Amino acid sequence: MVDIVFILSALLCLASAMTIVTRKNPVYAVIFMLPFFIGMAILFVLLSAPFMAAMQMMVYGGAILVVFLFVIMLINLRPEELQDDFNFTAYIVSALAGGFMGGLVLSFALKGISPGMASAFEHPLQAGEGQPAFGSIESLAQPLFQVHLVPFELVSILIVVALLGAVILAKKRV
Amino acid sequence: MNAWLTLLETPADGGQLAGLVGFKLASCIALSCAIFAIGAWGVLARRNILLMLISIELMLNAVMLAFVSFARMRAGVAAEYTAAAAKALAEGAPAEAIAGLQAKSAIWTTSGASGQIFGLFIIAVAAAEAAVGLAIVISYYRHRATVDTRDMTTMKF
Amino acid sequence: MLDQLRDLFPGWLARPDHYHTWYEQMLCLIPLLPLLGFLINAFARKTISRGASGAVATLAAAMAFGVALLCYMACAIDSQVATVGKYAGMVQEHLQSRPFQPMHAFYGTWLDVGGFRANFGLYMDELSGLMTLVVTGVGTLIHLYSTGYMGHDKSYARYFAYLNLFLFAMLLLVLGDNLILTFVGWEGVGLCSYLLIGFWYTDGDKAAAGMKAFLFNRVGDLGFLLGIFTLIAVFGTVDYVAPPEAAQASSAVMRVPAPPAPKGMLDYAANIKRIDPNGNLTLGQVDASQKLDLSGTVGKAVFPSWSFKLAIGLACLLLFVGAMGKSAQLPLYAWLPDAMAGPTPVSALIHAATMVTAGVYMVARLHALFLFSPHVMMFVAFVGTATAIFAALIGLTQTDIKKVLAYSTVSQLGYMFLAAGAGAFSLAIFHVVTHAFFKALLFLGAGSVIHGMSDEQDMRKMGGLRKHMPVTFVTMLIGSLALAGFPFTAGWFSKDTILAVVLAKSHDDPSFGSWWMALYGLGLIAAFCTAFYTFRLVGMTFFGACRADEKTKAHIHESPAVMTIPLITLAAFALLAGWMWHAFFSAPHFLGMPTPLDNFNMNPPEIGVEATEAQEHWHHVHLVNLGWTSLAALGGIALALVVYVAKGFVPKGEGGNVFTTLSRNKFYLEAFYDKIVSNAFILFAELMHVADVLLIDTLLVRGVAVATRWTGAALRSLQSGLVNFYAGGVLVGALVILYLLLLS
Amino acid sequence: MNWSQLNELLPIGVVLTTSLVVVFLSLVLAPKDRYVLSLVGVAGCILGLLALGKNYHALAAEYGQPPVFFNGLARVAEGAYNPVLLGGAFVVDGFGMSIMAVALLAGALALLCTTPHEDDSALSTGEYFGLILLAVAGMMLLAVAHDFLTLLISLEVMSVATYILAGSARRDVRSGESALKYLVLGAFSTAFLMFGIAFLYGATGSLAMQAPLVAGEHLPLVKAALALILVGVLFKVGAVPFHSWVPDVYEGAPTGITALMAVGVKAAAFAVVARLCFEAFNMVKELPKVINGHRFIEIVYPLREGWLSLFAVLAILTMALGNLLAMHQNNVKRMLAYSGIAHSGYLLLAFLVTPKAGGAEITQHLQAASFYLLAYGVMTLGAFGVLSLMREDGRPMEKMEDFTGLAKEHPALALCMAVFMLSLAGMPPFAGFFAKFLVFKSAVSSGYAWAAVLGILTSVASLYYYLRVVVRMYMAPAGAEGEPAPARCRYAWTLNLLIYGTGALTLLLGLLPQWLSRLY
Repeated sequence: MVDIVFILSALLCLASAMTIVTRKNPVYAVIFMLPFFIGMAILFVLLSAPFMAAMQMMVYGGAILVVFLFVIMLINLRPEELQDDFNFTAYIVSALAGGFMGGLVLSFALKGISPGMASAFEHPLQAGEGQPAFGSIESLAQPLFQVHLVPFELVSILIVVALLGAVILAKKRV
Repeated sequence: MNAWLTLLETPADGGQLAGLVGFKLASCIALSCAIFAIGAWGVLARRNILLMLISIELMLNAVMLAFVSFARMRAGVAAEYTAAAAKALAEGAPAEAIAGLQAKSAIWTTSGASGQIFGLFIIAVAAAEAAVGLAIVISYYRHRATVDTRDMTTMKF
Repeated sequence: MLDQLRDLFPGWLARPDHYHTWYEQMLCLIPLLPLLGFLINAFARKTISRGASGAVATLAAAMAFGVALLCYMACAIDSQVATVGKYAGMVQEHLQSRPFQPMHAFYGTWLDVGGFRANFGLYMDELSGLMTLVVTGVGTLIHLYSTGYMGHDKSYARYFAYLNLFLFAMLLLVLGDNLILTFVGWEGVGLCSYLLIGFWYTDGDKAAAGMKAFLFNRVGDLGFLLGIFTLIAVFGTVDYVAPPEAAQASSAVMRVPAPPAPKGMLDYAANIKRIDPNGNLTLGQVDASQKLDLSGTVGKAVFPSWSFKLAIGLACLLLFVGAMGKSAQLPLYAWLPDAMAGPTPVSALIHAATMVTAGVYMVARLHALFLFSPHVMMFVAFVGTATAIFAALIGLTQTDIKKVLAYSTVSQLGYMFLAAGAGAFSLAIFHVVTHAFFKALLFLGAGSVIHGMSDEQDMRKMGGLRKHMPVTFVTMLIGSLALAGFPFTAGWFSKDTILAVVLAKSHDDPSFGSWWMALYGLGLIAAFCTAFYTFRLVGMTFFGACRADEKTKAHIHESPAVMTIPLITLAAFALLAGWMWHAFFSAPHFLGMPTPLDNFNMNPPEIGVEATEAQEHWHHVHLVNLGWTSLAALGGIALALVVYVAKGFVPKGEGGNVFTTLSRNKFYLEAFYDKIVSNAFILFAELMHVADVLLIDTLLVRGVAVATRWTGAALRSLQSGLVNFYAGGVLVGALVILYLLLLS
Repeated sequence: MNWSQLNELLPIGVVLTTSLVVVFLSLVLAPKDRYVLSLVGVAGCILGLLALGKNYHALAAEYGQPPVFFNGLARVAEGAYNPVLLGGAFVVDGFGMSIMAVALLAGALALLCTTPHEDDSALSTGEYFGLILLAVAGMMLLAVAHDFLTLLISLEVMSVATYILAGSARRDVRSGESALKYLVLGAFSTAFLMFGIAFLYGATGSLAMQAPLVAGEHLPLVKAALALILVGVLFKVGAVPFHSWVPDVYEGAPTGITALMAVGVKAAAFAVVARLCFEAFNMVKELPKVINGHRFIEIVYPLREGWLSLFAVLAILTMALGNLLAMHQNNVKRMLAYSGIAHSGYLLLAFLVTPKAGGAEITQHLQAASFYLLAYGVMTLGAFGVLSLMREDGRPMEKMEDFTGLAKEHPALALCMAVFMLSLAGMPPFAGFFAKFLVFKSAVSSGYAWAAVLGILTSVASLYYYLRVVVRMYMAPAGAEGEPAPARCRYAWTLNLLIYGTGALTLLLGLLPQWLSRLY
């Protein structure tokens, strides 16, 4: 059952990813981001990361996708500008290069995955007495605010930077 | 607890809502690599700067998938230790042995959580990059009325 | 505050517990006075008058000369301080028999990082002291001369600023107590040379000549730097000799783990006594601590001799490449003739008397290392001889008065390296000194001629100047005699002895004997050519009828006193400086270096040649050589006098009938010269010139430029401005790194 | 909980606070008084430097002589860091402090390079100055970041801020183009970095810098991880083949920001390279074994060995390409960009460390690297400072021709520029000479003499294009129709002061490098 769901969502992700990359019209590309994010969220749930899945849908599906769509609508490309966006040689060469890259990384990764890792991956998760379940908000909170407190605080700086950047770049008159 | 998982999974032993997965870690990593490669392909092949940004988002998602898969693996190790501790307790092993196993379980749980936390940070990073990237695109488009990278070659050589 | 200062400059604030101390503190004035002159002239040039800027510069040079003389005298006379043993062991006895107390002033640690240390320190021993005296002495005279020569130039202050800066850098090069300081001076003189060659930069050719000189020198510097690195790898230090106690005390303040008892590379070299048959190297006359010390820096207690010799040989070879660039030796000589684009006093000071001899000085400074690698020495001798004959042949056909002197300088530098290669380092320095006098004299005389002839440099348009410019004529005649090697002039003493040593080597050196004979023969031919072209210059310039146009002719005048006084002074030295030869030749180990005599009985303990026997042999060789060299010099002079004075021959003169006149002439010698010798020489010189143009200019200079441009163009096309393409670059880079890892 | 460790981040806190002060101050200031903002920002940088000095002295008091480099594990082991709370997030050592100082210096110059009266662009708003300070804070964090999560976020703070700043001259088309290129390629390479971190996490479960120490049987995974991480870092450094963005982005960005990127970003990225080389590339051959209750780990360096030749080759390619292409440039800014690539190559030579090198050798190499970074920073900042002063009617003058006769009009500026050029070319007695000397020496001592030889060769060749500027300024032949248009410079006393300062420092570092190297 889980296998089938995994395979289906994986296929969904791959198919929509291919669609995103190959569509000429950027609007279609953005629209196909939605199934991609949904597939990803399902995968996260399968991998015991429900909080991650929720965040994925909220931030990616809810915010980033919409902003992309908004920008594409804003700049409103004319059809003739979309026509010549296809250089066959470059396209094939890029596909080969990207695929080769992915394959190379994969071969490394597969060589590095030990049987112990593989079996642990398939081990059922089981929360201890009084412990929050893995992947829940409670289980993430402790390490987030203790072990990774410094980067967490730094993210606020990053957001301030993005904020100031949006102001400085997009404001009509300074 | 993620109760709606029960829809997918028959409880394996006595009502335990376990996330037993049938698929392999390798297939998750392979999927991640495939999506990363597709994203890289997009960055290389597309001439529309917006599509390049979207392709980069694909790559970031692939990274998140890798993180979450590895985090799941860590949690699995922690669960193995928990199970071993329970077994030791049942067999009446010495207390310090049980404590050791439990401590290991806690360590692996924490390290597993780190992976998911990194994923969350990636979402934040991606959001910041997307916001800034789109702001730059708009600012550029106002002047040049183009988003094609072939028009962005005033500086070269 | 005081403590901090004391940390930084321990040498300055050390208590004077040493007789030399005050002189050692004064030592830094020698380079600093010209630097002060430079600063005044550079930053106050708008506010001070022209006269003042010339006076400041000349005074700075003169005061530096005064201080140098004081310090030198203090070293030479003071024998109370017993610090014998700078070159421990090897030359100890000789130092004791003729004590010249080297001064070693330490002003602070310059850099102590990464396990490597360089000091601010000045070191005056006989070698650097003599060079300092020559540099400041000749420098002062040329400053004085320049106040007259450059009198009409609008950038008067800038000129003197550069000249003073040059003196500073040159003195740093000579007096620095470590290779890094020497290298800084080395680069500094290159920079000043560049600035002064391109002094009249509004002329594009002259600016280009400056650039050419700089780039040629940088090629040599590459070798120099690599040589320094090799020496650091071998010895772990760049100091020539051990820094004085003040420097060692300071390391305690620095909290840096100081190396145990620092030593200089020459100390090490002096301590390496012999190489045993097993191929191991043992140290002579060292105590246990020194042995440990060396092992600490070299890495092993005893290391195989071949690798040590190889490393030293490599270092010497690389350093010699640096010397080739700076001293215009064979493949890298081409910049020097072009450097004549600068003002003539600059040619006299930088491109004849001082800077170009820096390479010779450096080889002499490190002679203890060169002695370890006979093959490199042989190479030095070959390059020197080849340069000497090559430049002398080219000099035969030049018509520009400065170009003749420039090629003659290249040729004489070749003699110096021949001497160094033959192991007669002190003779090389002797020739540097005498050459500085007579070549500076000749250049200044040429400058006086050019000045009088309204900036005409072509000898074919001169002639008969001896009536108009008597002082210039007489002094230049003296200089020419010295250059040609006329008996009892300075040049005769130095050049003649060099050739004698080479001849002696041919008898004495078992492994390279016949090679030395060939070098001797080439040296003799070069000597003949030298005598010939020198008097060709004299004849064409001062004798015969004046070939200048009327306007110039009306304007010919003798130069003012500020220009003739240096000429007369230098002429006196060119006549008399040779009599110093006794000091160089007979005193054992003058300048702390082996003398010609040592080349015979380098290994007397083993072979057991009697010293007197060796001396007799030497006298015999010397006499034979005397005959040959006198013949070459007098023959060359006589031939030139006949052709250019008696017959008034002007090459490629006006009208084609000159050649018919000559052919009708019954004077066979002239015909012989004209038809055979001259043509052969001209042909050969042309051939050399073509080879030079073809090989050096086309293949090397242009080839490199073209290759650079092509690769650059190819690489530029990668920088297409297309962001996707750049992303592809990143991806390919990632692929390569990943793949390399997969394979590793 | 041990909060006192936060003291070590005081300089960063100062800079962050200043950035907020600047942003809020801009709300109450009249537009014509905006130059005050840059002065406040500079004051913040100076305060940051002072705080850095205070920390330095504290560290010096603790150790007698501040260690150049902290091994993070050792630091936790000796109890200096609380491993639970802030442990591992950052490690402040001598090397990190020197990088911080360079970043602060770069920030000060970038703040001053902006013309206050250019109100038609975004170049003088409070947000602009605030972003410069935030970028500097990101660099400083990156210099001390010691786990991969902190590293990633610091890198993003720095990068995102510089993306924006590169595009902040909105009237200039090249600025927007440069920002877009930088953003796309930067995000692309950061994705590689993150993917690498993911694999490292997968293999070791740790985000600490020394995670590869426990790679064990997952060595291939760790290798892939480090390769991908290296892609991201070398991109920021501008090493071949990840260099292609450098000239375009540097040319298009406002000059002050170019200086910030050329110096600050590069220094921070090299801090990461150092931490990778000296901590992450160490590895344990076997998993820890226990003998009599003591844990023994045998440290071997398979990764370092594998990387050494790769680094050497990359360094050579970087030097060669940077210098070759710089020769063809007529735009001084672009020429400096290519020269920056070449200098990255020289710097990479400092990281060639023999596998068995101990702490002393590592210290020597790091000293060489930090000296190089400081020297390079000072002279490059000065050169960009001069460049940003050169403008005519608000139009920047960046061509070689624009420098013609500068020496006559502005002798002091021309002198400084000549000093910077000669120093960049590695001429003694300027800072660049010792910087190159130390780097080449460390390469030679690691047995990479051939790399040093090639390095010296390329640096000899580099003199050609640096001298072109000097020749233009001092000895350009007079044109046929009289003197060409004289170079005009605007005058800003603060920036001029800073340029003279950097010029003096360039000379001082060459004359008395001991002053700096005695810092540790």
